Amino acid sequence: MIEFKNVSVTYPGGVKALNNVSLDIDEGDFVIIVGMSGAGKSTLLRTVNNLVKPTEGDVIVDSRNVTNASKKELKIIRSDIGMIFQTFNLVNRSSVLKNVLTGRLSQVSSLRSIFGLWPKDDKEIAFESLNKVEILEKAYVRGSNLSGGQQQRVGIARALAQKPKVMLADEPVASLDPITSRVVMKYLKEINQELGITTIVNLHFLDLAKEFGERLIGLKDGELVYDGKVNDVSDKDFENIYGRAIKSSDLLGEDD
Amino acid sequence: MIEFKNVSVTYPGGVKALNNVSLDIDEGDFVIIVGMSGAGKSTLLRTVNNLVKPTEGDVIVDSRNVTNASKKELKIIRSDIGMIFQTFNLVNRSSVLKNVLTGRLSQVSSLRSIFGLWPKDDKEIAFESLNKVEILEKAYVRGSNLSGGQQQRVGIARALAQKPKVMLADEPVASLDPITSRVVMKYLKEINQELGITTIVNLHFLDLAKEFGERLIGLKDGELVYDGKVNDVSDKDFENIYGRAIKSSDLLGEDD
Amino acid sequence: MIKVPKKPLPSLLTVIGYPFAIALTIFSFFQVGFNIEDFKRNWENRKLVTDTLFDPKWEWAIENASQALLETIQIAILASILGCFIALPLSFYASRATNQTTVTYLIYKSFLNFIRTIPDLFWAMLFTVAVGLGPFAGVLALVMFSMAIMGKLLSETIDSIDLGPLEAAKASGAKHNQAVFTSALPQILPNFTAYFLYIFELCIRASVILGLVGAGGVGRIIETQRIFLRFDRISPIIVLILVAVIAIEQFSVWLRRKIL
Amino acid sequence: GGSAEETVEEPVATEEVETLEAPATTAAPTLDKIVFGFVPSAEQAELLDNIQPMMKVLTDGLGIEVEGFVTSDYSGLLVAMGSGQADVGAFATLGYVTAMEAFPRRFEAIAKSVRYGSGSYHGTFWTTDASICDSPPVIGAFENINGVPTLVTGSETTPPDVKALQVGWGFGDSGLIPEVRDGVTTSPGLACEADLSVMLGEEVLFVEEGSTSGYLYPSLQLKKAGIDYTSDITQRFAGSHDGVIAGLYNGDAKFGVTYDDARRTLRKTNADVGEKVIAFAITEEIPNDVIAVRTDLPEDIKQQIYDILAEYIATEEGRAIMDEIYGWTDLVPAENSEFDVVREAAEEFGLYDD
Amino acid sequence: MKIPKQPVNQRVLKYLITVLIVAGSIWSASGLEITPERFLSAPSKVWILVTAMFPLDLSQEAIDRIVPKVGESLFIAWAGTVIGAIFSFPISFLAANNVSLNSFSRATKQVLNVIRAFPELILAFVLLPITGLGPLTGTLAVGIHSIGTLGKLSSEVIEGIDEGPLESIKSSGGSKLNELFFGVIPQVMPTITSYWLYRFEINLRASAVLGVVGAGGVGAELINQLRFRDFPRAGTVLVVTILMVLIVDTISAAIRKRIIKGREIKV
Ligand SMILES: Nc1ncnc2c1ncn2[C@@H]1O[C@H](COP(=O)(O)OP(=O)(O)OP(=O)(O)O)[C@@H](O)[C@H]1O
Ligand SMILES: Nc1ncnc2c1ncn2[C@@H]1O[C@H](COP(=O)(O)OP(=O)(O)OP(=O)(O)O)[C@@H](O)[C@H]1O
Ligand SMILES: [Mg+2]
Ligand SMILES: [Mg+2]
Repeated sequence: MIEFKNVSVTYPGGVKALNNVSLDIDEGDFVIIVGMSGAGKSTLLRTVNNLVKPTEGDVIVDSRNVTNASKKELKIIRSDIGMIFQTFNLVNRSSVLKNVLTGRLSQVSSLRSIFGLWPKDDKEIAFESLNKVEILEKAYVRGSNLSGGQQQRVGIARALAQKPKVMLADEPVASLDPITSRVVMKYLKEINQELGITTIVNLHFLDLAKEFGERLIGLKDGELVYDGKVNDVSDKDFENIYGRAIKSSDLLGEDD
Repeated sequence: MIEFKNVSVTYPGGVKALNNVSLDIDEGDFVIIVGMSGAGKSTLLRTVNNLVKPTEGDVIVDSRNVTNASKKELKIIRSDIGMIFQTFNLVNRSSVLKNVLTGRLSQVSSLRSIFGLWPKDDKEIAFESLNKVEILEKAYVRGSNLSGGQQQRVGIARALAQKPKVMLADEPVASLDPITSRVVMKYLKEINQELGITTIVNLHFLDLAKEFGERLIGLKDGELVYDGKVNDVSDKDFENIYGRAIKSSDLLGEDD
Repeated sequence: MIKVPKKPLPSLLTVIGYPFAIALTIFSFFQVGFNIEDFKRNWENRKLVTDTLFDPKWEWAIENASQALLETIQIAILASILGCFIALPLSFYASRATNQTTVTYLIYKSFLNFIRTIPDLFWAMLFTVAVGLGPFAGVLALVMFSMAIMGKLLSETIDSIDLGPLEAAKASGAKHNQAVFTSALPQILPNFTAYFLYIFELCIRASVILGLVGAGGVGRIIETQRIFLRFDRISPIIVLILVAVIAIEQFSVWLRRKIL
Repeated sequence: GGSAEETVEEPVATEEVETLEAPATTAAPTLDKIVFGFVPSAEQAELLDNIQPMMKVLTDGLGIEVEGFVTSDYSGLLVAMGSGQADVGAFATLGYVTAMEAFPRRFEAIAKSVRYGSGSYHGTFWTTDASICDSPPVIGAFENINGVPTLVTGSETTPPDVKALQVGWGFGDSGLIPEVRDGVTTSPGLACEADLSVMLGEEVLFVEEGSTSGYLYPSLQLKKAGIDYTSDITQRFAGSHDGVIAGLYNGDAKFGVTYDDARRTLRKTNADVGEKVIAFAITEEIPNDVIAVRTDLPEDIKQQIYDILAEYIATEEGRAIMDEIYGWTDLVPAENSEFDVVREAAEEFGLYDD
Repeated sequence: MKIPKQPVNQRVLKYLITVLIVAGSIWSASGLEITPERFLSAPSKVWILVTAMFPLDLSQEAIDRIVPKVGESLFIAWAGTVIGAIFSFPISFLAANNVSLNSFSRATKQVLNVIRAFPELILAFVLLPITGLGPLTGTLAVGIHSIGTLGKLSSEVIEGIDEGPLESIKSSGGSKLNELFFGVIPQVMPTITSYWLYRFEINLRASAVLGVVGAGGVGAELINQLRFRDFPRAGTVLVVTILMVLIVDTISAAIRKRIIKGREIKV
């Protein structure tokens, strides 16, 4: 479904964020990416929908080459890929509802959306998504008047509203309390299993990774250093990923 | 050291973020605040240095009333309070070093800072703080060119550079990997113990709370629902804070 | 199924503001005498002025106007630099975001507003009386002019900056000015450069007005030639000004690429 | 228009072709309204109010609505008339000459004004330095008598007997009397005789390059006196007549030129301007303002306009109003040859070169 | 602790700009005949001029004359601004290099430059043969010139937006148009609206030059009164102008504040 072929990314300043990464992700997979801060996790996710263009190599999604897709193709490919951003990327001045509705844009005619004549169905989908992340009551509040976790949830709702085939989630629960985190992760897992949505999640917390993930990918300084089952990860692997041994509290417990 | 006297905060839109909270925090305490997203944790921290003014009640820091302090007093009080922001609050266009140096502003004459003539000592302190959060090599990079976790660390370095007596940390490790999280938390704990810096941390992850905290404060819908030792927290208490029972994976393990 | 919150009612701005603006627009066009029929009827006249305008007399312009153009550029450089750099600190005092003291905020804001309300022509007149005819009076008039525009544009830009970093600096006990300089200034620096170059351009153009009161520059030449309907002599001057403006624009693009 | 030949002296063949298809004719096929443009003269700011009675007289007389417009200088009016957007205009001679150059054959002067009994006026040379005078300054003014500039003297109580308004003298029941504003008596104007050569090497304030009495004529005068007005003196431009006087009064320069007597506008704020700014020479006579019409206006209408205005100015009320607007006391038919001198002056300055 | 070196170009640029500014000022000041005496006598001269305006001329006649001019100024400026806003808005998107094609953006910017190069006065002359003496010509001249300035300013606002929200729309397969309406416009609208209001204010004063086509409003009136040295009346006109601009400014400040802060919605 998603294939990385020798992908490298070098940022203008000269930082090599990804270095010759090759990967195959199957349809319906639930993949967790871990790595230290600055390892290149966000960069990896962003190459999938071409928000960051690889300086070398190709990314293939659904047997379409994203890297040199035409603008039109790219739009079609992207409409199938939902993304949850680490920095939320909300339009602060617009209402929560409007922010979520932007997830529906690819399905609505430009004219309707511009005049705010959203089809009833799309609005319903937006409200449902807000409900899923338990923030429905803030629908008409401006983005800037939300708490950190609330903003993150709006970002998640926006991606959910898109009803994508692939979901890219960049630390979707970083600013959330454990209960809400679990609700969100569970929901991502649910749609992954029920609708077969291929899901890639950047995660820092290994307990959640263990609980929800199947496959784990480890990045270090832009290089792929682990790729396998979550449950097979050894202490050695962790040392590879994080540069030092894992402590018990980094990888813990299970759902009840 | 820090005293909340019947503090309430109502935001202009009518949201009651804090409701009649009374608290006493002693010098040298290491307090962890937990609560669901939107519970009022950030708001509570912000009343300590008067970034949010209580609509009712008083906050006393070091036997000085912050709520009705004059501008001058406030500046003096604030220079003793370091703050790590949930949304980082970096000047994206300035270099990392400049961002960290803003933590030193209260110690430098206006003229010098305006013309960028930072005393050598202050620069050294800034470099040291950057080193502590393991991001020294990015000193001359612009804020906007950092990964999420790197931005968070710059925010932490800025607070450290201030060499405060009170440290307010609003989810300081949300965007960090477990190893770096641990490094940061350990460092906060270290300065708390060695220098007696009173520390208040908003945290989502209960394992870290258990590992580093002594006292835990639980907020729910703006109300104080728990105040006691971290280790005494019962399942019932968690239900009070999070509205549903705690799962084993929310509260786990210990340091090796 | 789910309890959707009630949509808020349309605001007062929407209910009163928009209809008012539309009504005022229609009324204004009516007052001004907008009439398509007249347009059609007189359309054939269109070439009366453009015929000469598009027949530029280059030699004349280069021989007679280049010196004055240079003087205009000098006036504009000095005036825009002085005006903009005086306005820079004032703007921070005249913005709610960086000045919470109502009294001083109002004082600075009103001061900037006041100098803006006075027409540039009046400034020019005032300064020709004060320091005598010539380019110096022109510079002083344009300093006021630049200061007023920069003060307005910049203070409003400051109103909408990201307050987070400022908050961070304040929270560390920074003095107000320091917080502003280290956390607000970098945010508006690109805007400041853009405005500065825009104002420089305005100053070059404003010399046309200065010419009216004998305050130096190429404006007097344009005025004279206009009175004699010598549009063929004006157009090359306009082109020369355009060249100067485009050069400024290119420079600005380059500079901002470097700074941003 | 049928009377084109009368007004255009040197019809150039190519231009003729151009003018025959004069767009103005096609632009306004029917005359449902006549637009009459005015340019404020130096002493009249209140133009728009005061032209209304005159417009009414014209409207009644012609049976067509006449709309008055005031433009701040004549260039806009000329273009409007050239394109048939305005029909009648009152402006200074140089404006008329300019119009003839820019839009040949589209203008026709129907009347010339008489002001203070004279059909012409002149420019004046001023100084603030009495030491250049041949003899000490006296209360007086210059006038061209039989083409010779002559200093006519007056006294504290009697104005000099010249056909022009004078600083320091206002209208009273018995003619001109010493002017008193807010209890302060305005100084009557001083004048002395001096040679133009005193200006050699000095800075001279002119009005603007488009001013007949404040630049063209004085410069020609200098040329006749053997002084090169571009190199033997330093030219500075004040932008307006009173700007020159103000500049002199404030000491920006020692010499200047304006129409006669531009000191009057400054007397409101500086009562002693007549003593400080001294006349020492004048230029040759310049024809007064004209009333011109579009050539393609129907012949009868042109005639009617002249008749109505001439008749109007002959009435008590009409005369008072015209006097107030422009200081006009009479109208006489314009003769084209009068404008030649102005045209020649302008040509001398390369204003019409290509 | 290995402290990294500061990149050289960061410092060089700073010095370069400083040198540029200082050198430019010195060169410009050298040609200006600035003398201390001129400064010293200035205040007293200004004082004479200013005091000459008081007491203001508030006679019925003066009021009757000025009030219609205020109306004229207001209508010309408003209609001109509306023309400028309507046309410059789409153009500014074409001109912004982050939403438009690069070549398009460059071409559009040059067109805006050319428009701005024509002073309002010259535009008025071009229009005069078609639209005749009067406010219409003035309005169109003001309007066309406003397209040039508003187009430039607005396109620069668009170029400075936060790209984050655009990314999110892009990533969900939104079209370019979607990005504009949901990512760009909400971000730039407050600033662009304030530029419109600001232009309205400028147009209110700038109509002075249009006196030449018989449509000068208060501006031309002020020049006239100054030219004829009727200072009390000039003072009245000046005060009226100031009041007019202040009122517009107050209204525009209220609108801006509302847009920036948003309205408070009860939850
Ligand atoms: N500026 C504001 N204007 C209006 N309401 C606000 C504002 N800031 C926060 N709120 C509201 O106040 C409540 C408490 O917010 P606060 O930021 O304190 O939550 P929090 O506990 O820090 O949550 P999180 O864990 O999501 O950061 C929330 O419901 C939020 O929507
Ligand atoms: N726009 C950019 N310009 C230059 N360098 C960048 C840019 N974005 C990221 N980088 C650099 O690329 C590297 C990888 O960044 P990336 O955002 O992919 O890290 P990450 O793994 O997501 O880290 P985190 O967990 O902290 O979010 C980092 O060193 C970062 O500084
Ligand atoms: Mg990241
Ligand atoms: Mg928070």
